[in-house]
Amino acid sequence: MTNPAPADGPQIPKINRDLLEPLLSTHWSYFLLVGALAGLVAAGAGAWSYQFRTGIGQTNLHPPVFWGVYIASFIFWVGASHSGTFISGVLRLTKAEWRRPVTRIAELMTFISLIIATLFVFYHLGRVWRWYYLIPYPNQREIWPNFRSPLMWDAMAVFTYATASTIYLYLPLIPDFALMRDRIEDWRKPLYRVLSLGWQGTQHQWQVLETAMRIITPLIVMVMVSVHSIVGWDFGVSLVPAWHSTIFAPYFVVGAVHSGVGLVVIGMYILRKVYHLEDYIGQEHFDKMGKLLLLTTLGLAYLYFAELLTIWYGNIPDHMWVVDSLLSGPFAVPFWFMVACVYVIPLLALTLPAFRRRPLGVMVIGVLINIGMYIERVLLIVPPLSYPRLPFNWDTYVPS
Amino acid sequence: MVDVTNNGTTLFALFELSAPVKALVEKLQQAGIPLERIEVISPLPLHDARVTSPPRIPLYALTMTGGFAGIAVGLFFAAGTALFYPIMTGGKPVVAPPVVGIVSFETMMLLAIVTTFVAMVIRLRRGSRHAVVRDSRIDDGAVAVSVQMDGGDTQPAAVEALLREAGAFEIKPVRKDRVRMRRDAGKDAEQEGLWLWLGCAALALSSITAYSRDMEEQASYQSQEAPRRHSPPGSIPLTSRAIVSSAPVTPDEQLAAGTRVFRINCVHCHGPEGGGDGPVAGYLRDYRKICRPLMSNDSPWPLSMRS
Amino acid sequence: MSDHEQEPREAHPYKWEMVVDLDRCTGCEACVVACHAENNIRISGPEEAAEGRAVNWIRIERYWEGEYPNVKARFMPVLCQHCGNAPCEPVCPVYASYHTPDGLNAQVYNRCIGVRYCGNNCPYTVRQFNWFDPHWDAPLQEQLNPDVTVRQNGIMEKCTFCVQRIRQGKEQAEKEGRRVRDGEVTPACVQSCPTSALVFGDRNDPVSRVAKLAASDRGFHLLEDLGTKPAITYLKRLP
Amino acid sequence: MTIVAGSLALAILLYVLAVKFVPIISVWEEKEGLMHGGRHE
Repeated sequence: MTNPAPADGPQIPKINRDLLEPLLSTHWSYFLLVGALAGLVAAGAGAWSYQFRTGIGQTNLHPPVFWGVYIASFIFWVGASHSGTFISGVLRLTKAEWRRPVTRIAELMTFISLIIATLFVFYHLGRVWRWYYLIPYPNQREIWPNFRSPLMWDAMAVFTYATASTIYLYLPLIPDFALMRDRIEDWRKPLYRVLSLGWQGTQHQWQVLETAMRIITPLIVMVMVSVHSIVGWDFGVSLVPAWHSTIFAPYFVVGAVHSGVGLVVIGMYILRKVYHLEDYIGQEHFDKMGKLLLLTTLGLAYLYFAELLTIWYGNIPDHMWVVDSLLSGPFAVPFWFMVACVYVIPLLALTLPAFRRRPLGVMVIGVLINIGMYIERVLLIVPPLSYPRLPFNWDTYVPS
Repeated sequence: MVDVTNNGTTLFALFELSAPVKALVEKLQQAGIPLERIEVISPLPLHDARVTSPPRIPLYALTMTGGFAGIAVGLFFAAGTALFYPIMTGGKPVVAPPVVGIVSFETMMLLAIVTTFVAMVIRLRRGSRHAVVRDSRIDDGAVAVSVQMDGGDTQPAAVEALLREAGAFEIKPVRKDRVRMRRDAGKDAEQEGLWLWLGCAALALSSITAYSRDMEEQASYQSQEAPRRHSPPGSIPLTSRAIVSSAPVTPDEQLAAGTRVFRINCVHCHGPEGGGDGPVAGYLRDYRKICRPLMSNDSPWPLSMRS
Repeated sequence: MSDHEQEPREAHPYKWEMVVDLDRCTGCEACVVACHAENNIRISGPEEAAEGRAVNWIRIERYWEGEYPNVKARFMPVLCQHCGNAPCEPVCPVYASYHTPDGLNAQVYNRCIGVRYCGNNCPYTVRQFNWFDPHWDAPLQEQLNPDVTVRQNGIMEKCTFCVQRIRQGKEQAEKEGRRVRDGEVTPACVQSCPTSALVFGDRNDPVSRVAKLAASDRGFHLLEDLGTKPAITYLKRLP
Repeated sequence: MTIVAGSLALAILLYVLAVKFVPIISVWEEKEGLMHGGRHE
């Protein structure tokens, strides 16, 4: 650079100290939290094993609603995974300087959300012990997956995305692993030594790393768009009324980014509070994230309106049954609650610059958006399935 | 690659982050030090010190190659394998272009990204064998320049002067054994890495093989079996799916029927001629023992069945 | 020796279809009972039926026609339509749902992994899922049909047009070197229908009853405009 | 529902654990940002 910042001396050690602090010291409440979460996870695992032994019937699903909360959760978590790729990928591409403290938080979310999303696929399967039928490898069963099935595209897309986002999380971590290898002297050291790949910080290594990141960043952004498009096509290509729509792919992508950015805001807020990172994550960042949320809110509202408008105006009975059930039928309460959470409140609040500069406020909006988006995913799945084209066995469903 | 163990001196100098590293490197080059013996180590990428880098890295080309390989895999999956077993489903063509596009896109991205990553890891590891001392002060905001010299008399002094002139706040020679130790540490890391990966693989394997359940193992299936009475030995079922004809059959017809059954059930191992050379035979453990009676001339097997 | 199974698939001579004469159907549900008996359909019990999980491969839908005092009940048996362009088939990731050369939508139980997309995508909602392991109350397990697989927990099932009977008929005919005669193969529902509202046969045989009836001007297909090309033709005289 | 809640808990748990293994703000990128004009508040 032509004009190096003067006298950075004391600042860089401070960065090292502050950012490694969470790894080195642990408050007792941390173990409490881990214990509580582990307990919940164990309960979930127990529930799954019960479902495994007895059958999918435990989910309260029944015809005509064959998909329920599991698929909704899958979409939600895949959507949540768009947080990292969108924020860190797109912002890296555009060389936005303010991205720096946010990228890692977001990338970790991507990685973890994808693990959870994959789990939901397995919860959902009727014969989950036969899941390997989906892997294309030559076998004595002479079964080959059907690549014409959207679910197969889905499986491939999620696999690609999971691999790519793991790599994408890992790449910028390598120099940090090297730092931790040199700074942290406990049982984690060998782990860091392996993971840092012998990183020294030579200019050659920096160049290789930066080249790789420059290549992978645009690729993973494309994968991100394709993944949620494919999840959208899972529904769009079907014959189910109100699913059969061309708008689903872009709608899913924008919705995913919407809830993903919301999640990152939550993460930013909590981590900032707990680990006192106010020096790094400032009001400015919440302001910028608030603007992003405003953008996705508007985009999503536009797409949702376009979707509902075309159905409403077209007035095809099969589709109208679904829309009526949302607007004024049995699904009206969650629908309007969702509209408030996802569109109205964020729109009203985030347009105020003063509000965007309040981290707590933006965080609350993030929580609302995520609750709303989860409801939206459920509403996307259940009402259309509840009203099949033959009106004989209309029936709704309540998750157990 | 530089042999770091030759008899020479390595000078290691620390600078402020704002030091004019690029100018220094150029001066060192003018002083006769080849570029590959100068190493600049920094806690963040120094975009202006790129003079020290080796020729351009073929990562882009590798990414493209990976991408094209991915397209090929996608085409093979979505179009090629569909043609092997052309099963029609729901009026969709056997090779559906949009589907091929979607599948190929995903495999293309997958292979492109993974290839880039693997290539990068290989380059990184190769780069790290340049083997230089790492100083913890680098992470706290310093740039290190290490210069290897091959034993000329005046060189170290001249280089040291250049380093000082550029503003080094510390210059120290590095002993050879120190350098080599680094390399061994790299080896250790490799071994640890191997164990780590083996452990992960074992975990993954155990998770795959954890459960198996089949219809045949269920009580519901046995309840279907229970009420079936065994027929007396030698009897012929009247209304089952077995092929029974009330009309008298000629030996030729019997032979033809037998051939058909043989072709459906036996050929895989015994081969079309009963020679024990069916496609599956090679996988059997003692296939010669199994097939021997069929190969001998005095076997009861009708060799005339060949047709 | 000319092996039948080595002939090209296009040359296969059968196309199984059914005709349902709504003007004859009395809604007696004999077909439903017969189907349960023939195909080892599990007994759901009242609790599960109340949850909407009653399994019927064929169901009688009841509609009301006319305004209150002059009201008439109309019955419509709905079973798998064995569509020519079946929406359930391409969405299956493991080829459990596929099209046989005879024009049947086959469901290969032991391939199915239970993603249930086919169930969603079927506009007729005739696909049934095994939410739990099947069971039969005490004497009923004695009457299970040995020719039909018992479907386990976690897989999809649906009307097969009694494929076991079709295969038996085809093998018998093949053995005697002829085509299957019209009326020789009947699914359980057709066999048990007291008013002969259901007719089954080979549509490719121009003189079969089913081919003649399907050409009737009373004929229509269920949700015809979806382009699924159902193999079941409904007959109803329009008022 | 328990499965869904358990999965949410698993997500949070993984995140909480990850915080102990990985710096949640990219250290070197933060340093790089410092060099690029020190826009820090």
